[in-house]
Amino acid sequence: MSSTTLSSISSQAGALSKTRHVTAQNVLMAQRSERYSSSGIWVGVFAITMSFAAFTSALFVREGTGDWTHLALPQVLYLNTLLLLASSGTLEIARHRLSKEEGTRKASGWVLVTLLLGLAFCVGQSRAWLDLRAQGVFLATNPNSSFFYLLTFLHALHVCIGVAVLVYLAGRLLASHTTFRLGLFRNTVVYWHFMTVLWVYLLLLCRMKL
Amino acid sequence: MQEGSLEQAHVHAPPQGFIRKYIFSLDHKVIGKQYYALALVAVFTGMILSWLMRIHMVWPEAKLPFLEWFSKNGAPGGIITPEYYLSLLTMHGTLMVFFVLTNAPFAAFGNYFLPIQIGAEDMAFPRFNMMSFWTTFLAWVVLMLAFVIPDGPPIAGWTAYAPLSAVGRDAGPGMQWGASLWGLSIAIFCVGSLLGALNFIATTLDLRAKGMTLMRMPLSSWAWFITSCIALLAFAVLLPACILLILDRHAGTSFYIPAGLVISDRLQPHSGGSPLLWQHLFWFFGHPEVYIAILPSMGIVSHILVNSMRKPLLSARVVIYSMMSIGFLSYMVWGHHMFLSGMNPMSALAFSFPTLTITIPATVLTLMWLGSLYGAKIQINSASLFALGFISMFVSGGVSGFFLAQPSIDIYLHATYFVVGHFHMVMGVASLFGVFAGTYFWFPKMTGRMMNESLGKLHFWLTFVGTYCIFMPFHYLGLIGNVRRYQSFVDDFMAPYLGWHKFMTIAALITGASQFIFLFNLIYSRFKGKPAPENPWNATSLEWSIPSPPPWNNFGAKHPIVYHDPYQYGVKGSKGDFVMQDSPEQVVSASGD
Amino acid sequence: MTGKHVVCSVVGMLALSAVAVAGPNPAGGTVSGKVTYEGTPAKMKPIDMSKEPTCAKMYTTPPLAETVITGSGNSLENVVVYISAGAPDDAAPSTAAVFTQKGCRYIPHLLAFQVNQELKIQNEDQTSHNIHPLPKLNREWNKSQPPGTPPISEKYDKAEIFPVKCNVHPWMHGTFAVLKNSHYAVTGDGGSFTLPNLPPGKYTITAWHESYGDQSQEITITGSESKTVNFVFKAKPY
Amino acid sequence: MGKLLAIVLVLIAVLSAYPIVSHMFVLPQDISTHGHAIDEQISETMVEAGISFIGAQLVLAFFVWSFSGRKDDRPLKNFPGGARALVIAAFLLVGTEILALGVMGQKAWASVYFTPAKPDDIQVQAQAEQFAFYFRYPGPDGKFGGIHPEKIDEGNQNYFGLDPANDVEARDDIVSGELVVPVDREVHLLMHAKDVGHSFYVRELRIQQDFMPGLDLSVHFTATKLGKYEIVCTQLCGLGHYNMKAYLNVVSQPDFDKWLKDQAGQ
Repeated sequence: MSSTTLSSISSQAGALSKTRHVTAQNVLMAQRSERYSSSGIWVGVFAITMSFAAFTSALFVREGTGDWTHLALPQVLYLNTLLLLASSGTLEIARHRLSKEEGTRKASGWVLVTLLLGLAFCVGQSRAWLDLRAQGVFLATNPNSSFFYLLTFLHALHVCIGVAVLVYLAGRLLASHTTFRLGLFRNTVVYWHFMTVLWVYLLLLCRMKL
Repeated sequence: MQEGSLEQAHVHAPPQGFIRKYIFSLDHKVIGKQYYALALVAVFTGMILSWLMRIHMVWPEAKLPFLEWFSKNGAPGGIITPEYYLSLLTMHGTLMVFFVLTNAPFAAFGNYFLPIQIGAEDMAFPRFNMMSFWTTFLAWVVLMLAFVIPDGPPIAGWTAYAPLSAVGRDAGPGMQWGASLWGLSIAIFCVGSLLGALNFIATTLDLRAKGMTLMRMPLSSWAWFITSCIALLAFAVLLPACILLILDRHAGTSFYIPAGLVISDRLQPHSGGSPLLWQHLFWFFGHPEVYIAILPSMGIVSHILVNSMRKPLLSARVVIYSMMSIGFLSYMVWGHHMFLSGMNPMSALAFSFPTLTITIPATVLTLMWLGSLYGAKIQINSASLFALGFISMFVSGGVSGFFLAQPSIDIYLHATYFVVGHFHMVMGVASLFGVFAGTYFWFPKMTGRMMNESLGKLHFWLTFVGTYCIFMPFHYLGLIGNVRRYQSFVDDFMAPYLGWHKFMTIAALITGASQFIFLFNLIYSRFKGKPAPENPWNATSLEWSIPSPPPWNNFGAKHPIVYHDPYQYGVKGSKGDFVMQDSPEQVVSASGD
Repeated sequence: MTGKHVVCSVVGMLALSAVAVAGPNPAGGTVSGKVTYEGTPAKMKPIDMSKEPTCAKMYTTPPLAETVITGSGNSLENVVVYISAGAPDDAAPSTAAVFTQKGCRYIPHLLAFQVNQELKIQNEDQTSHNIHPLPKLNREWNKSQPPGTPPISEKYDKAEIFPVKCNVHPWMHGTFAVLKNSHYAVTGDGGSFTLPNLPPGKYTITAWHESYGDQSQEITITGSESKTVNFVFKAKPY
Repeated sequence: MGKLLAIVLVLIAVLSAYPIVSHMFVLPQDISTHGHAIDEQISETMVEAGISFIGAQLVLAFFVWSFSGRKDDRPLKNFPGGARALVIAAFLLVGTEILALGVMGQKAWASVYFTPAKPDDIQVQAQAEQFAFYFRYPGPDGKFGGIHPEKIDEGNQNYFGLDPANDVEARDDIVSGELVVPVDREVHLLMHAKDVGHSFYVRELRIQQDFMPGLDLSVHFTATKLGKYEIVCTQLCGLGHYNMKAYLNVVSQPDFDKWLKDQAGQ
């Protein structure tokens, strides 16, 4: 679709004055940024996947050596899982609303719900860490606890980044309609769903291995 | 389309003010130059470190007063201590591998020319791009801090094998805070490189101008694209490795440190860790890193060779596929660094075969370059000299890989100077030749001024002959079993060969000094060089279709439309024996074939 | 060979400490005695220096380890005897305590000196040594000393007795005894010691040995009398 | 200037090859039973690598000589056969080369790592530490005493952390700074790292094996020539790495027995 518009714009753009040209480019770059950012986020997702794959293989290697024990996962983790799954759902609704152009107010509500759920998840995770500390299980207590704190913390960190972006987007939505960055929003949706999937994977990993 | 109009425009207005223009600039060209400058600082630092090592090695009694002034503990009375030798060695390796060989051919030239060569106005994510440079810069600052802290730089080598690198103070001077700075620096560097790689991939996939199909991309762009794919994978693994290392050092975890280690009379409070884990993670990054260093130079050299041959390569496709398969294979061979580390001996064979297999695409590449030279009209200038020199270096460094790829031979040659000679030639010198060639070739475009040719040629001859004088003897000394990473040769049997070490040191001093000719040429030409035309080399790719230096938005008003493969040389074109990618004219092949 | 050195250094110490307190109160009490052991001490093994030929060739027969050095009459060498309580802290003397690396051994094996006294470490070997004291209270450092480099000069600001080792030559182990006051002695050949010029008062005298630990005795000095204090350590065969 | 480059390339090819062909640098004598396989492998590879090295440099020189600085009237030519021929050539030549080297190399590798140690071999434990090697013989009882890291006391010559007070097997263990082995007897070296990673390298034995902390590896070899040879560390292990060495002393069986007796006496 864009190649035609692209060429037409570029052909006319030559004639346009400098200022007009820039605005012409806005449209051009608009479609471009739609396209490029979509592949960008997938590349990012791939990179994060690789890092956690590396941690996983490290875990398997470490499991082979001497002092591997067992770690009782705090129950609150399952609640957190539900929260994160729910947040994915609400964000999906928001995306749906937005693409159907039903005004951004409704969508913004769902975005707010999502980021609140995301925050709740982070709080819940820190709760899990506190529970473990209460049992006297710290980062360096045994390899299992090391891996648990490490993986959950890094994942929570990524979720926080997602929350930050959602805050920004919610602001944009509430502020005004025309400057909303749809491409960024779409990427955030991909990223957020990926965080949910990643967490489910991590939970299963911890259950089976730790 | 409707949604598209909701988009806030990505395009950036011409930057205003010094800060936005030259420091926190979003312009890929400025960022490219920043990477280049950083690499330049790093490479001269690393070179001087190597001088100090070489001098100390052959003249252990030599007193270097300025060094005592620089580090009182490192060189009491101006005499380098064993641990300071290792500090120099570690910093030399780290600076060269990360801040020179990764930055110069890939990040610097890639940032500057990838968008232009594919007809884009900028990188896909200009802000990420800026972040990636300043993250890398931060990594460099953190690493350099190791020189000034009282503890001194780490002594564990650039491979930082655990547990030596993981146990902290007891492992020796520099291992308390120096090593922590090292780990932190590399972790930060990983983040920067990941951002960069992400940007390169997204840009290549989505910002290509109309008509710029993947197969119409210049070989240099292809190389940067493949390299960014490798880098994305490699640094995504090194980052976790560094995080685990830092945790072992400061959080008391035991990922890499096994139980019952007694270091400096202290029983280490760790248990169950696996030193092999670090080696696996590190080399899973470490071997692809070799190709992160060399692939961009392959691309740059191909790009320049074609131009100076005035005829297309035998087959650009074959070159691209060879580079792809090298990139792919580079992930199946990391174990060949660990033949003697105590892996299951079976796995040694499993790793040896793909390693040997890499020689096939490498040979194909070499034959493509050689075969294309046949019947060409080679224009000799500084750029093409370095490009031809690259082929020679690549072969010389490559053949020694034959030996090291075989576990049985590794039993004898592992950790000898043979290995050092091998990777310095193929990974260090060869890819730097690519960088030199690229600099002489693209300098006019980047600055709008030509470099001084006669200085360039002088620089080539000194460097070309000099590097052979330095690194060929490495191989010979390796054959007689000269072990690497020794600050002096207490081994009785080394005595008759010290003459060769002196020769190498002198060669290193001369070759290193001749690099200052290059530095002078850079600075002089930047201000006093004669103005460069738009297309001084009669080249075909898009970067030569725009003014030198390019305007802030590269192509100004027009948006290039690509009609041809990148290398239409030896044809009857309106401008001469070439047709530019963006010129609509028909390609008429010249007489002959 | 080292025996002689220990003696020299001990004599040095005594002279030194004498000078240190000569000022205010020339006439004082003297505590002297002998340090002995009972039981069978571990048999010292010869040190295998084959790794460092430049050192190995300095000995006709390989020297023995110096952890436990015994003399005639069950006397025990390398015991530092000092006043751990009762005496005021003294200012550090201006002279430096010298610690020498020669033939890949420490001379003396046990070096006693005062808080904030200058410690001078020199390398007389053709090989590079690495001095790594392992204190718990004081600041730890770890420096190499290649041949031809100037002596290392250091100070310790807390009283502590701790081991010093050479990372490059594992057998090189010595002891630094950093003491509060100038009333100390290191037993040499014959295991005897003397603490002169003790002003009247009540003191705790402590004797410390590398592998047999420490013992303390209370003693009161009135006027310029001479008292005798003996220490007997339990020796273990392993 | 192209001609000059061609000449320099030829000179580089010749001068680089000279020290090898003139045997200026030769491997030290081989005193092991398996070493010849490795040496053959090296010389085999040297021939193949040498040919490709010199060949490539000369071809490059020739092309640069004849095709640089040409007048523009002479037409461009393409390599006869073009890309396909070259690719096929590369695959065939290098492919066979790889297979040859790979298969031959496996034999050499197997001779070190896939043949089990003989039952009548001599067991010696090697401990690598910063920055020395120490070797332990089980002594008359043929048993090694256990290792207790907390018992290590180097000033007192207890490098392994033996506990003779409570461990009878440890009392007669013989600890030496040099590796003394009888000639023509297989030695099974049990490798233990005390602190960090090290490596055991004897050039003449054609043996190199890392010490991996927490992972006790082993190698076995048979020395065939009397004499004293250098053992060096090849894995960066800290500030004294360059000076971490010991000696391998290959003696006759009677001398070996005598040596053991003397050591036990101490």
